[in-house]
Order: sequence, then structure tokens, then C-alpha cells
Amino acid sequence: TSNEPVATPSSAAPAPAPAASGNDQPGTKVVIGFSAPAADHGWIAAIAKNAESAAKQYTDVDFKPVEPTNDINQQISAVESLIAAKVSALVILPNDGQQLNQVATQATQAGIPVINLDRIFPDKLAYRTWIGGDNYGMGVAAGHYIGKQLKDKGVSNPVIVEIQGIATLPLTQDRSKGFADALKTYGFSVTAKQDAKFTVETGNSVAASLLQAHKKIDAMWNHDDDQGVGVLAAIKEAGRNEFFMVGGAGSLNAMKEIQSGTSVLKATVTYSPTMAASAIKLARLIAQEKGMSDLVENQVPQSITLASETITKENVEKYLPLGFES
Amino acid sequence: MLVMRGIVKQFPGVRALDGVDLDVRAGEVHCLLGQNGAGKSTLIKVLAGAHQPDEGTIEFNGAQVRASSPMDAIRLGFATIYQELDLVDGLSVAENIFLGHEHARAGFVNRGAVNRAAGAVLARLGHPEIRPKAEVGRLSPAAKQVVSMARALSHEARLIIMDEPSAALAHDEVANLFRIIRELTAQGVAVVYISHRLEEIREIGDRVTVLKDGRTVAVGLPARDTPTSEIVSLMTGRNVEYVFPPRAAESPGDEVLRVEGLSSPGAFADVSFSVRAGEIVGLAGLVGSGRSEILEAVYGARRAYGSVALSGKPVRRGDIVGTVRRGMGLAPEERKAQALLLDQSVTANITLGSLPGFAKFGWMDRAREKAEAQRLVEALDIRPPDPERPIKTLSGGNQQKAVLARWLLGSRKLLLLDEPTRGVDVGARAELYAVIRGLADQGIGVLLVSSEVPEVLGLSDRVLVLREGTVIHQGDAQDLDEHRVLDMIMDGRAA
Amino acid sequence: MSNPAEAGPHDRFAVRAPGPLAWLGETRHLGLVIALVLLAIVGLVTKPENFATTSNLVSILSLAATIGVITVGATFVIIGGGIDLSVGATMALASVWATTLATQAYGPAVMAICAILVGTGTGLVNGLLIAYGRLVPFIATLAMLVAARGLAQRMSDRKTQIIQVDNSAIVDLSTTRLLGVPLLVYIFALVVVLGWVLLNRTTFGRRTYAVGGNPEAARLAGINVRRHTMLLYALSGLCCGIAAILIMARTTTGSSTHGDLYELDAIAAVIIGGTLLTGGRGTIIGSILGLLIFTLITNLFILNGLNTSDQLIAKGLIIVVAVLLQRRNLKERAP
Amino acid sequence: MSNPAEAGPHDRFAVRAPGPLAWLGETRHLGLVIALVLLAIVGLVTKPENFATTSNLVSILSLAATIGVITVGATFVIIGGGIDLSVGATMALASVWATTLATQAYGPAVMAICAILVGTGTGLVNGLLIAYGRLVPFIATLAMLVAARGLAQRMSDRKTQIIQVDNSAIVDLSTTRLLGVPLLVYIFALVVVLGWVLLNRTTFGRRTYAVGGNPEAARLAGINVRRHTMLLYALSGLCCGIAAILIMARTTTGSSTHGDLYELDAIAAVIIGGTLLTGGRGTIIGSILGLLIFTLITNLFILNGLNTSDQLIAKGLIIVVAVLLQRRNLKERAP
Ligand SMILES: Nc1ncnc2c1ncn2[C@@H]1O[C@H](COP(=O)(O)OP(=O)(O)OP(=O)(O)O)[C@@H](O)[C@H]1O
Ligand SMILES: Nc1ncnc2c1ncn2[C@@H]1O[C@H](COP(=O)(O)OP(=O)(O)OP(=O)(O)O)[C@@H](O)[C@H]1O
Ligand SMILES: [Mg+2]
Ligand SMILES: [Mg+2]
Repeated sequence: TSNEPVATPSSAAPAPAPAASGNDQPGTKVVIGFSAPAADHGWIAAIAKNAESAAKQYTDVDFKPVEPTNDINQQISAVESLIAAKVSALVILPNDGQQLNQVATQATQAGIPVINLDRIFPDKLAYRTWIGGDNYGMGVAAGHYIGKQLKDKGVSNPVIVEIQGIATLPLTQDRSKGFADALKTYGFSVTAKQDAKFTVETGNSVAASLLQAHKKIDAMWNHDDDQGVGVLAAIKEAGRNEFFMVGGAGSLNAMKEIQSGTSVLKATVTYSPTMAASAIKLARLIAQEKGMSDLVENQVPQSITLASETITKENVEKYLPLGFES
Repeated sequence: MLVMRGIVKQFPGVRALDGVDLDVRAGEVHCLLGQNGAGKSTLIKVLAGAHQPDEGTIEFNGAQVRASSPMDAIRLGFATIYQELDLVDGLSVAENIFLGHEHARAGFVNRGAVNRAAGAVLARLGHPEIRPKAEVGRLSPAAKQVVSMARALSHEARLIIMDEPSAALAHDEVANLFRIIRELTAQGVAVVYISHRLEEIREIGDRVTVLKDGRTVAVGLPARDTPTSEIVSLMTGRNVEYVFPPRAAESPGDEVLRVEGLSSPGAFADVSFSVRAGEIVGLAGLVGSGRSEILEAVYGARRAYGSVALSGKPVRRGDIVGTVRRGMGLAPEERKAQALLLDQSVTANITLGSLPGFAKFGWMDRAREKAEAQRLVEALDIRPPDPERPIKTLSGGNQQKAVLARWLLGSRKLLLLDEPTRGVDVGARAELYAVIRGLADQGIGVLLVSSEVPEVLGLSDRVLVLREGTVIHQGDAQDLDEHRVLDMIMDGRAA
Repeated sequence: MSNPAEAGPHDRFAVRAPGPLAWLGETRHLGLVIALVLLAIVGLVTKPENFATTSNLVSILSLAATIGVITVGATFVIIGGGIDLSVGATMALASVWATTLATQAYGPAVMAICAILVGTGTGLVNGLLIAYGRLVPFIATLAMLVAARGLAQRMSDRKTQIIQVDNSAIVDLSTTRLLGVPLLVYIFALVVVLGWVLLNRTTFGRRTYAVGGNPEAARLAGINVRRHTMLLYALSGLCCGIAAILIMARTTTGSSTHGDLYELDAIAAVIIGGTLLTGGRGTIIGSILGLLIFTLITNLFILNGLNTSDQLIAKGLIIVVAVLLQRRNLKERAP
Repeated sequence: MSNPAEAGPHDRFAVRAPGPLAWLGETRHLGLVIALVLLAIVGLVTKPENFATTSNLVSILSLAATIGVITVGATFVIIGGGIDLSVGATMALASVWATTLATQAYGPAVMAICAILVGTGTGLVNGLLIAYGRLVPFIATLAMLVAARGLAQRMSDRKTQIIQVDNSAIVDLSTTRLLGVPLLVYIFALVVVLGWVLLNRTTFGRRTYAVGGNPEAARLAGINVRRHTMLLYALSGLCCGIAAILIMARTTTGSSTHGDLYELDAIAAVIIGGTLLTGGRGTIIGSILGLLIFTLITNLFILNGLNTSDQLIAKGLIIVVAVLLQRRNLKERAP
């Protein structure tokens, strides 16, 4: 939604909370390497931006991003080049955690702490700390929201439709599993699901056909707010409003739709790209061998899972500053 | 040694071979003679396994054989030099010579052996200067011809077929070729030799078989003793009477075309002539004498030096669009490759050259287009008389008429006709002659190329005789006869 | 070199009556229509309540519209003996350029004109490279595919550019309905009709067949083959520009990700529709039928809740079968 | 049919001296080498501390290895007058098939053989469709591209299949180093050398030029053109199978997403390397140099932290410029 004249620079990372222990005081100079998939998608673009602006807040951080790519082979190469450059810490959001596991292991073995962002490396030896969203939890959040709403309305045998992202990504499969598991607790199940490709266009055409396949829908979960722009356009075009929809990720655009109250989009479950800013901060702490000041432990924990929060009209106000432009 | 009996080969619209007999003895040079399109190349392609005959038998050394693929023929010991150069440009000389029968062990080419063997064959042909490692695509046509010959020699062949091997060679090179042929025949190898040059046949040939319109008209004539007149009359077929329309009574009008000092390196040099309204000017000459190139240069479709003026204004090279607009039209030599849209209807083919005339702001007036096409189909008696038929279903002669019809639309001042009767049967020929004469009578200038001398003489008002790219004679058609022209173009003696 | 041995026999005076011939000419389309009918029957049997509804049919047409417009342009290029791999990227670039803040400031009309100009301009560059630069069409348009996507990404900073409320006239093309059919379907129909007219009723169309069927004959008949070739690519670009407007209307956005792999879909539809990749032959109707077959397959798969993997496999098989069937009607050169 | 109007002049025995000729023949490669050197200079100037390190050079080669092996196969197909759009999908299918649990149970050797067999088999199907089914190569391999990806997705259930620890011998290809260079780079080098030998030193290679350059002449010389065509596609498939092993080693996985759009990269590298799309001409060395240029561009962009958009634009321009430069050496038919 880059074109919306937004007052708040929402893509900037939230200002660092004043840390009690003075962790934000300049320390030893560290070089933080950063590699992520190509930012052809709003969420990933926000990741890159958040990482960069978090790094800029520290005078002691030299931020070294490598050229983003969607080709595994190239990302491996990019990480190899960062290892060769002997950075102090590496923040990696892999295209596919399984496929980059090996090169991350190489980095770790070379003595470079790897902060694994979001898509997880299967091998714990590959990274020092993982921080990421909870894909399964995201599905669960969406499932609970939908399940509760329908239960409250007293709908039995509801038609629940799911529009996934890229089907070949493990995160998609996790989200779907969480969604199905949560719905099961209400005695519901997913009626139909189709995969789109995280693009507006595919979201639009998949939704258009799904709306034809199901004349009456009770609830819809769309995994991704970027493709959601296309999904909403299709819904509008079909003139359907008998159901409510839940989004995913938490883009600014989706929040505004929710805020308006007139859209079928009633909620979105977050998968916040702010995690990138946190990852940079963690990388800095680890590289400077500091701990997290609010914790008792001396070292940064091994894994941090962000909770997936549910944004509705009631609490959207609070989240607006965190929304990312798609 | 080789006996072919009753060979028939049918092509779409053409019976290329219509019961041909041929017998070749070991150790002789057997010459095949015949006009363009008589079926010589087709016959030897049947022999080489490149075409499958529809009927007929082939016996080799007393046993009936079938060459169902070129591979079979090669195995039987037949080697062929094809008329069209059949080399692979991207490969080296040596690789081309041994293509398909490389010196190889377990698939690995022994390049040393191949290059040595190629060098040996080329030296034997008298051309040690052609390097076995040179890329064939960069050789001159004459050198390519030598490579083709070397390829045929590289096989341990018992029968070598040569389809116009001398066409791309100059006279002194031909001597080399003949030396090789004599060596081969001395070893008992038989040679089938095709050439349009009678003097070559006299020098190298033992016996002659003459083909005419896909049939054998003479078998085993002695090559040295048969009088030229007899051979020529066998070839040209006195039994077929060409009916040429009477020449115009009134004298031709203004000059429509003036060509001065036109040259195109490698094709023709210093050609000057003019064509007047209502006049038919014929170009006579052997295949390869540069006639098509002259037409193309006049049309602006080929790079050339010198000046060409249509009705006094120069023709810009490369601007065919303008040339056509100003009233020139070319019916090219290769009907299929250069003129026809095979998938389209007769109508679309006829109107291709004058589309703007049928359109207002680009919008086609289809009714008028159809009516005009119908009119021309009837006027030229194109059969079947259905302008909506795809043109590829028409016979060659009828296709040719459609190509002519293309230039009967719009106001034309000058038509360039390259072999307008190629592939046209005898009956349709007379009709075409009448059409061409009719064009002239309407005041259109016509520049005509034909390989058939009687046609040039019978149809034209004036004739230019070409030999190897130069005009060796220019004069009234009525002052010439066929034998004199044949003498000129074959022996190079100006009358 | 053509292989003379492969020319089939044909009797010299086998005068087929024109009636049956015309009919035979339509047989290929008949085959496609039969395929469509078969797919429709599958739809009716598996999803009787959803498939044959007006809204589903309208939805199929809306889905087909964007790529359909591109297919019309691709048909011209391929009949003209070329190929255009850059169509999807060109559409993306046009959609992005038309939705930048700067362009949007001028209102919907300028946005539409911008999309069309960008599309046509991109096509023109292709045409210049191919006709005058004498690049192989495959390579020239491949380069354009890569470069145009890069440019679109640059221009949009890889963001999805949403159409502002002031400019919703563009979006209305997709939401406003006339007789229950969205405007963009009418635009699609209009482009098909105009394309058909251009191909079948004008000198331009005639020249396209000539240039693709036998460029040398066209040249010698006084047609400016180069200029015509250039115009064909510009026409294809123009269609991409129109398609960009449609995709903007449908998705309410401009984005560098629009039209991914459209080139393969468009070419496949054209080929299935009976146009030869070698040029000189083909019809708009065939291409559109080919496209509808693909769209229908997708629709049926989604209605029946089947997944994309199976759809891909089916698509591959259908391409092969359709082309093999066609081969029985047509003589084509061996590889 | 050739156009006599374009035939050059013919001097009687103007066999141009071979010395200068041979030199000219290498000029094209020289041009590519110069381009590589220029890019290397750019690297040295912008990133002196990173670019010229052994580890960076090894990294470039590792990156190039997978697609490099595919490029070798693509070079054969294109010299032979065809085109193979299915290479990326074939590689993905082979990688998936080789990493199913069932296959993995048999150990790394069987996995490697499986990948090679699947690749070769897929290529063989392409070859059969094209040589005997007489489908246009573009369409046959496009259909295979679509179908093979679908099949790979089905087979893997769209999941990334990790290579188990027992089978890490495959992964060792990427991690084990000999003289500081990973084994997979040696495999790449081996394939290039074998491809070069096959193309330049065997009857198969020489016949490939003949089949692509003048199929009719090849037929008349007694070559089985159809069988040869089929074998070329099988060879391309074989290379995809080997590439599948390399990508498995590099990513430790098999996945239906591997090799996305490799077909375009491979074809572009081959064309940049001087092979004509019309067949009959080209070299393995040229293709590899073309590929290295692309890889080097990517590497420079990575080192300098530039983004993909710019890389795409640059790539498009480089393709056009390279082909335009080549055109000056070669005469090609206009579209
Ligand atoms: N592949 C083909 N398809 C259709 N017709 C053909 C084919 N090849 C040859 N013909 C026709 O067969 C006839 C005999 O042709 P052929 O090439 O054998 O003549 P030729 O005697 O060799 O003539 P030239 O002296 O010009 O070489 C001609 O009418 C020619 O047009
Ligand atoms: N493709 C070619 N490559 C090289 N030289 C050629 C080529 N075609 C023709 N030539 C040369 O150009 C000259 C004229 O050739 P061409 O066959 O067109 O003459 P022509 O008199 O028109 O014969 P035709 O009877 O075939 O019309 C000859 O010297 C010939 O060798
Ligand atoms: Mg002949
Ligand atoms: Mg000629």
C-alpha cells in the first residue's frame, strides 16, 4: 500500500524501548550480515526495511545486507560471501530453512553466530538463536477466531474456506495444520482450500474461482495480507458479503480494512515483520556477548517465538503503527 | 552392372519420372542429358535412396536391390554428388567429407586419420590448398563443389553419381575432374555423369541416355559420335510444337526500362539494355549465367552497381515497396520459395501485390477483391476455377498462372518474368504464352528469363544471350535460331 | 532445407468441392469446441449446482480476460512468424507505471493511456530490435522479459501499488456490470472482435499472414516486411497495455509480480488454437478457444477442490494431446 | 529454401587462408573472455578485499555448477537444431524422485542413479515426442516443463525432502573439498570436459552439427536424423539428472521448486556463447563462458549489495548487447 499517504512511517521499526541495563549503549564495533529472499512481496520487503532501520539506530553496528534472491543456489552463494567476509554475526531469513541448513552450519562452524530469522533451520547446530513467527500458532489463532465467531452465531456445519500461500513452503503447511487443529476443537473443518502464490494476482484469481465453487461461505482465512488485496478485490467484484474473512501477517492495508468496519475482513492474525528488527538487536547483543537485560540469564536465549496476535476492530488502533506496507 | 527399369516417381502435381530406363556398365562414364526439369536429378536421387520410387526395379550386379535410405545406397557402393550443395557449413572440410562414415574407434573420431585421409583425397582432386581443417561455411561455392566431390571419392564406391559437378567449376578445373574420372573408370568404377555442357560429354562420356519430360527418349547413344543436332533435338523434343502467339504488328512504344553498366560481383558484369512499352525482351543463357540476378537487381532486390531507371526515374536499391508502387512486378524463379503463400487461398495470393488497391484506410473491400480474383481466374483459365481454394492444392502450372495473375492487377509498366513456365505442362504453356503476349499488347514491357531456348526465341521481340554473367549477344529474336543460341551459350562462341 | 521426400502425394485434379473444404477448415475449431463441451460436461456432472451458473460463466470470462487480450496480440506475432516472451513482464511494467503516485495524480484516464503507451512502447522496442536490429525474436523478447520485470520492480520499489479511491473508475471496470457482466469482459470481447477484424478484414491482417508464411514472397510482392514485423510487436505490446488496465481493475493494484509466466500460457493457448509456431497460419478464434480450455480446466479443478499439482500434470498432457491431434490435420515440418 | 539474392559473390577458389580464419573463429570467445575480464576488473575495483579471494572464486564456480551442467546439455540440443524448455523442471523432478523416503532407503548410490535415470527418461520422452511424434520442440518441452513440475509436486507432496544423515555422501559432494575446491566443482568440470570431448572428438558430436545445420544433408549422408534428435534430448535429460545430484548436494534437499526458470538462463547462456538458435553452430566453451558471465554479474551484485531489480535490467541489456555484437560476425536470416 505504498501509495496510501500514510502519516506514520509505519515501516520503521518501533523505537528501541529504553533498556534498563544500558544495552543500547555503544559497545564494540560489530559487523552484522543479513540475507533474505527477494523482496518481491510486501512482508519480505518490510523485513528488509525493519532490519536496516534497526541497524541504523546503533552506531556500533555495521550493517551488511547481501543481494536478496529467490534462488536457493544464489542465496547459498550470498551467505558464503558473508562468511568469507568474516562478519561478526549473521542474520538469515532463508528461502527454505532445510535447503540453507548446510551453509548456516558452515557459518556456525566458522565461529560466526547465526541468528535464524523466521524460517527455521532443521538442525539446531546450524544457528545460535532462532527468532520467528509462529506459523502453527498463526493458524491456531485464525482457527480460534473463526471457530469462536461461528460458535457464537450458532452456525452448524459451516463452510470454511482457506486460501494458502505458496504451497511448497513448509510455513504454509504449518499454518494450515494449526488452522485445522484449532477448528477441530470446535468440531469444524476446512471445506475447501487452494493455494495462491503470495501475489495479488494469484490471490485474486484463486478467490474468484473459490467464490464460484461455494455459493455460501461462512468464513474464510487467507494466509497472507499481500495476496489478500487481490482476494478482497475478487470478493468485492463478486458482491459477496455473507461471510467474514480473516487475514494473515498484519499489513497496514488489512488493518485499515478492519478499522473501516465495512469490509468482510474482520480480523487478521499477525506475523509481524518487526521480528527482523529484533533479530538485528539480538545479533548485536550476541556479537557483543551481552545478554538480554530483562532476563535473568547472562546470554540471549536459544529461541524466541513471537506470539501470533489477533487484530480486530477493537484493538486495531494499537497495532496500526506496526502494520507494514504491502 | 546397374540396370534400372520402368522407374516412376510422382510428386504433388508432377510426374517427375514416368517410366525411366537406365543401364550402366562397369568402367564407363554414362551421361544423362535432358532439359531442366526432365527428371535427371530425381532419377539419381532414387538411385541414391533419397527418394523412394513409386514403381520400377533396380538391379545391381545381377541382383535386385532396394535402396530405401541413403544409408542403404552407400552400403551398396553408390556414392553421390548432389546437385544442390549438401554440405554442413558448421563442420570442417574433413568432417564433411567423412560425415556418416568417420574414421572412428568406439565413437571417437580419429581426427589425425580423418584429416590425413581428407588431405589425400583433396590432393588427388588437385586441390591440396583446401585445408582439411577449414570450416566449409567459409569456402567459396567452387571449393565447396570440390569438397562434395571429395566426399563421393572418400567412399570405396563402385558407382559414382555426379549431378552437374562442373556447374560451379571453371573450365580448367573441369580438366582435373576428368582426370579423376578417368582414374576411377580405369579401376572399373562406373560413373553416371550429368551436365548441360555438351562439350564435356563429348570429352569424357562413353554413352548417353537422354531424358525428356520424365521419360527415356534415347538409351546408350555413343557419346562421341552422335551429332549435336541429334542430341539437341532429342532433348528439346521436336515432337512438341510450341504455339507462339504472333508478335505485335505495331512497333514498341516509349522506353520503360533502361539499364546501364549494371554489375554484381560474382554474378554478372556490365549489363546494359533497355525495354520499351509493349516489347518482350528475353534473356537466354545456361543455368548459373546470372539471369535471375539481373532481374533481382533491376527490381531493386539485390545489391548491384550501375543504374536502373524505370520510365526515366532511377530505381532505388532495396526499395521494393516503391518499385512495386511505380509499376514494376517480379514473378520470381522459385515459385514456392519466393512467390506463393502456400497456405492461403488463390485470391489471397493473386491480390498480395496490390492490397492497397482493394482497401480504403486499410479496410479490405472483399467483394471487389473476390470479383477481381474470379475475373482473373477465368481470364487465365486457372483450374479448378475456384478462387477460394488453398493454392497448394493447385498443380504447378496453375500456381504459376496465379503468380502471373498477381501482376495483372493494378497498372503495371514493366514485368520481370523469371522462368514463367517452369513446371508448367505443355498445354498450359501455350495459354501462358498468349497471356504474356497479351500483356505486351496492352503496352506493358516484359523482361523474360527462360532456360528453354525455343521459348525465349518464340516469345521475345529481342534477345540477350548471357554466358557467365556477360552479355555475348544482343539482337532481334527473328535473326536467331535455337541451334545458334545453344552453340553460343554452350561453347561461348558469339555468333 | 525442406525435405522433398516428405511431400505427400496428391492427385492432380482431386477437386474437392469447396463446401466440404470450408467445413474441413473449421474442423480444427470443431475439435476445440468439442474439447470445451467435454470439459463443460465434466463440470456439469461433478458440480451441477455451481458450474452452469451465470456467475460462474461470467467469472470464467473475467479470469480469461486479461490473458485473453494478451493472447490476441500473441496470435498476431506468431502468425507473423515471431514469438513474444515479454508479454507478462510488459503488462507488469505497464501496470506499475500507470499506478505510480505521479501517474495517479492525473486521474484514471491518464493512467489508462499511460498503461497503453508503456505497453506499446515496450513492444516497439522489441520490434525495433527484431526487425531492424535483426535479433532472434526469442532472444530479444527474453531480454525484454528480464529487463521489463527489473524495471517494474525498480519503479514500484517492489511494492504493490494500490489504486487510490479517486481513481476507482479503473476498478469500476471490474465491478460495474452491464446485463450482469462486468465491463472488463466487454473490453475483452471488444479486443477479440477488433483483433478478428484486423486479422481478417484489413490489409494489415493479410500482410501478417504473408510475412509469417513466406517473408521472401512478401518482400518481393512489395510489402515492407521489416516495418510490418515491427508493428506486430508494437501491437502485442499494445495488447499488454490493455491487459494491464484489466489486471489493475481486477486486483485494484499495479505490481511487478503481475503476469508471471503469462508468456508460456499465451503461447500455449495460441498453439493449441492451431496457429503454427512457424507462422503464416492461425486464427484468433482458435487461440481464444485454446485459452478458454485452459481457463475451464483451472475452474473445474478449483470447483472440485483439486490441487495445483494435478492441474499442472493435466495441463502438460492436454498440450501434448491437443497438438498431436492437430498434427493429424496439418502437415508440419519435422524438427 | 535459401534465397539466392543473399548468396555472396563467389570467387573461384577463394579459400581464405586458414591462419587468420582460425583466429577469427576464436574471436567470439575472445569477446566473451574480454567481457569476463572487464567484469573481474569491476570486481577488483569495487570490492578489492572480497572479490579476488579463493573462497569467492570457488563460490562462483559452485554457484555456476548446477546450471552449468544443464547448459552443457542445452548446448547439444540447440546445436542440434532444437530447444529444451523442460530442463529446470526435469532437474526438480529428478531431485524429488531421488529423495523420496523409498529411494533414500537404498542409499546414496541408488539415489544418484535414480536422479540420472529419471532425468534421462524425461529427456527420452521429450525426444520421442519430438523426433517420432514430430511435435515442435518448443511445445513438447513446454508441456514437459509443466507436467514434470506438477509430477514433482505430487511426488513430494510439495514438501522439501531432506537428505537423511545416512545418505550424506551426496551432501559431501558439496562439503568435501579437494585442494580447497568442493567436489561438485570437479563434477561440473568433468561434465564440461566430457561434453567437450563428446561434441568435438566423437562421431556423435560431429553428427550433432550436421543434424542441426543441415538435416537434409545429414540424412543424405546416411545419418539417422530422428534417432540422433531423440538422443540429444535424452542427453539433455541426463545432464539435468546430474544437475539434480549437484543441487541435492548443495541444498541437502530435493524439492519441486528447484531449478525455477533455469531454462531461460541456460538458453541465454548458450546463445550468448555464440550458439545459433537455428542450430548447426556453437561451442561448449562459449556456453560456459556465457554462463560464467552471468554468474559473475550475480556475484558482483551480491558483493556490492545491489538489488535484483538492477540485476535484471543489466541482464536484459547484456543479452541484447552480446547478441548484437555477435551478429556482426555472423550472417543470420532476418525474422
Ligand atoms: N520434391 C519435389 N516435389 C515436387 N516436384 C519435384 C520435386 N523434386 C523435383 N520435382 C519436379 O520433378 C521434375 C524433375 O525434376 P529434376 O530435379 O529431376 O529435374 P532435372 O532434370 O534434374 O533438372 P535440372 O537440369 O534443372 O537439374 C521437375 O518438374 C521438378 O519440378
Ligand atoms: N547460393 C549461391 N551461392 C553462391 N553462388 C551462387 C548461389 N546461387 C547462385 N550463385 C552464382 O550466381 C551466378 C548466377 O546464378 P543463377 O543460378 O541464379 O543464374 P541464372 O542464370 O538465373 O540460372 P537459372 O537458370 O537457375 O535461373 C552463378 O555463377 C552461380 O554460381
Ligand atoms: Mg537436376
Ligand atoms: Mg535463375
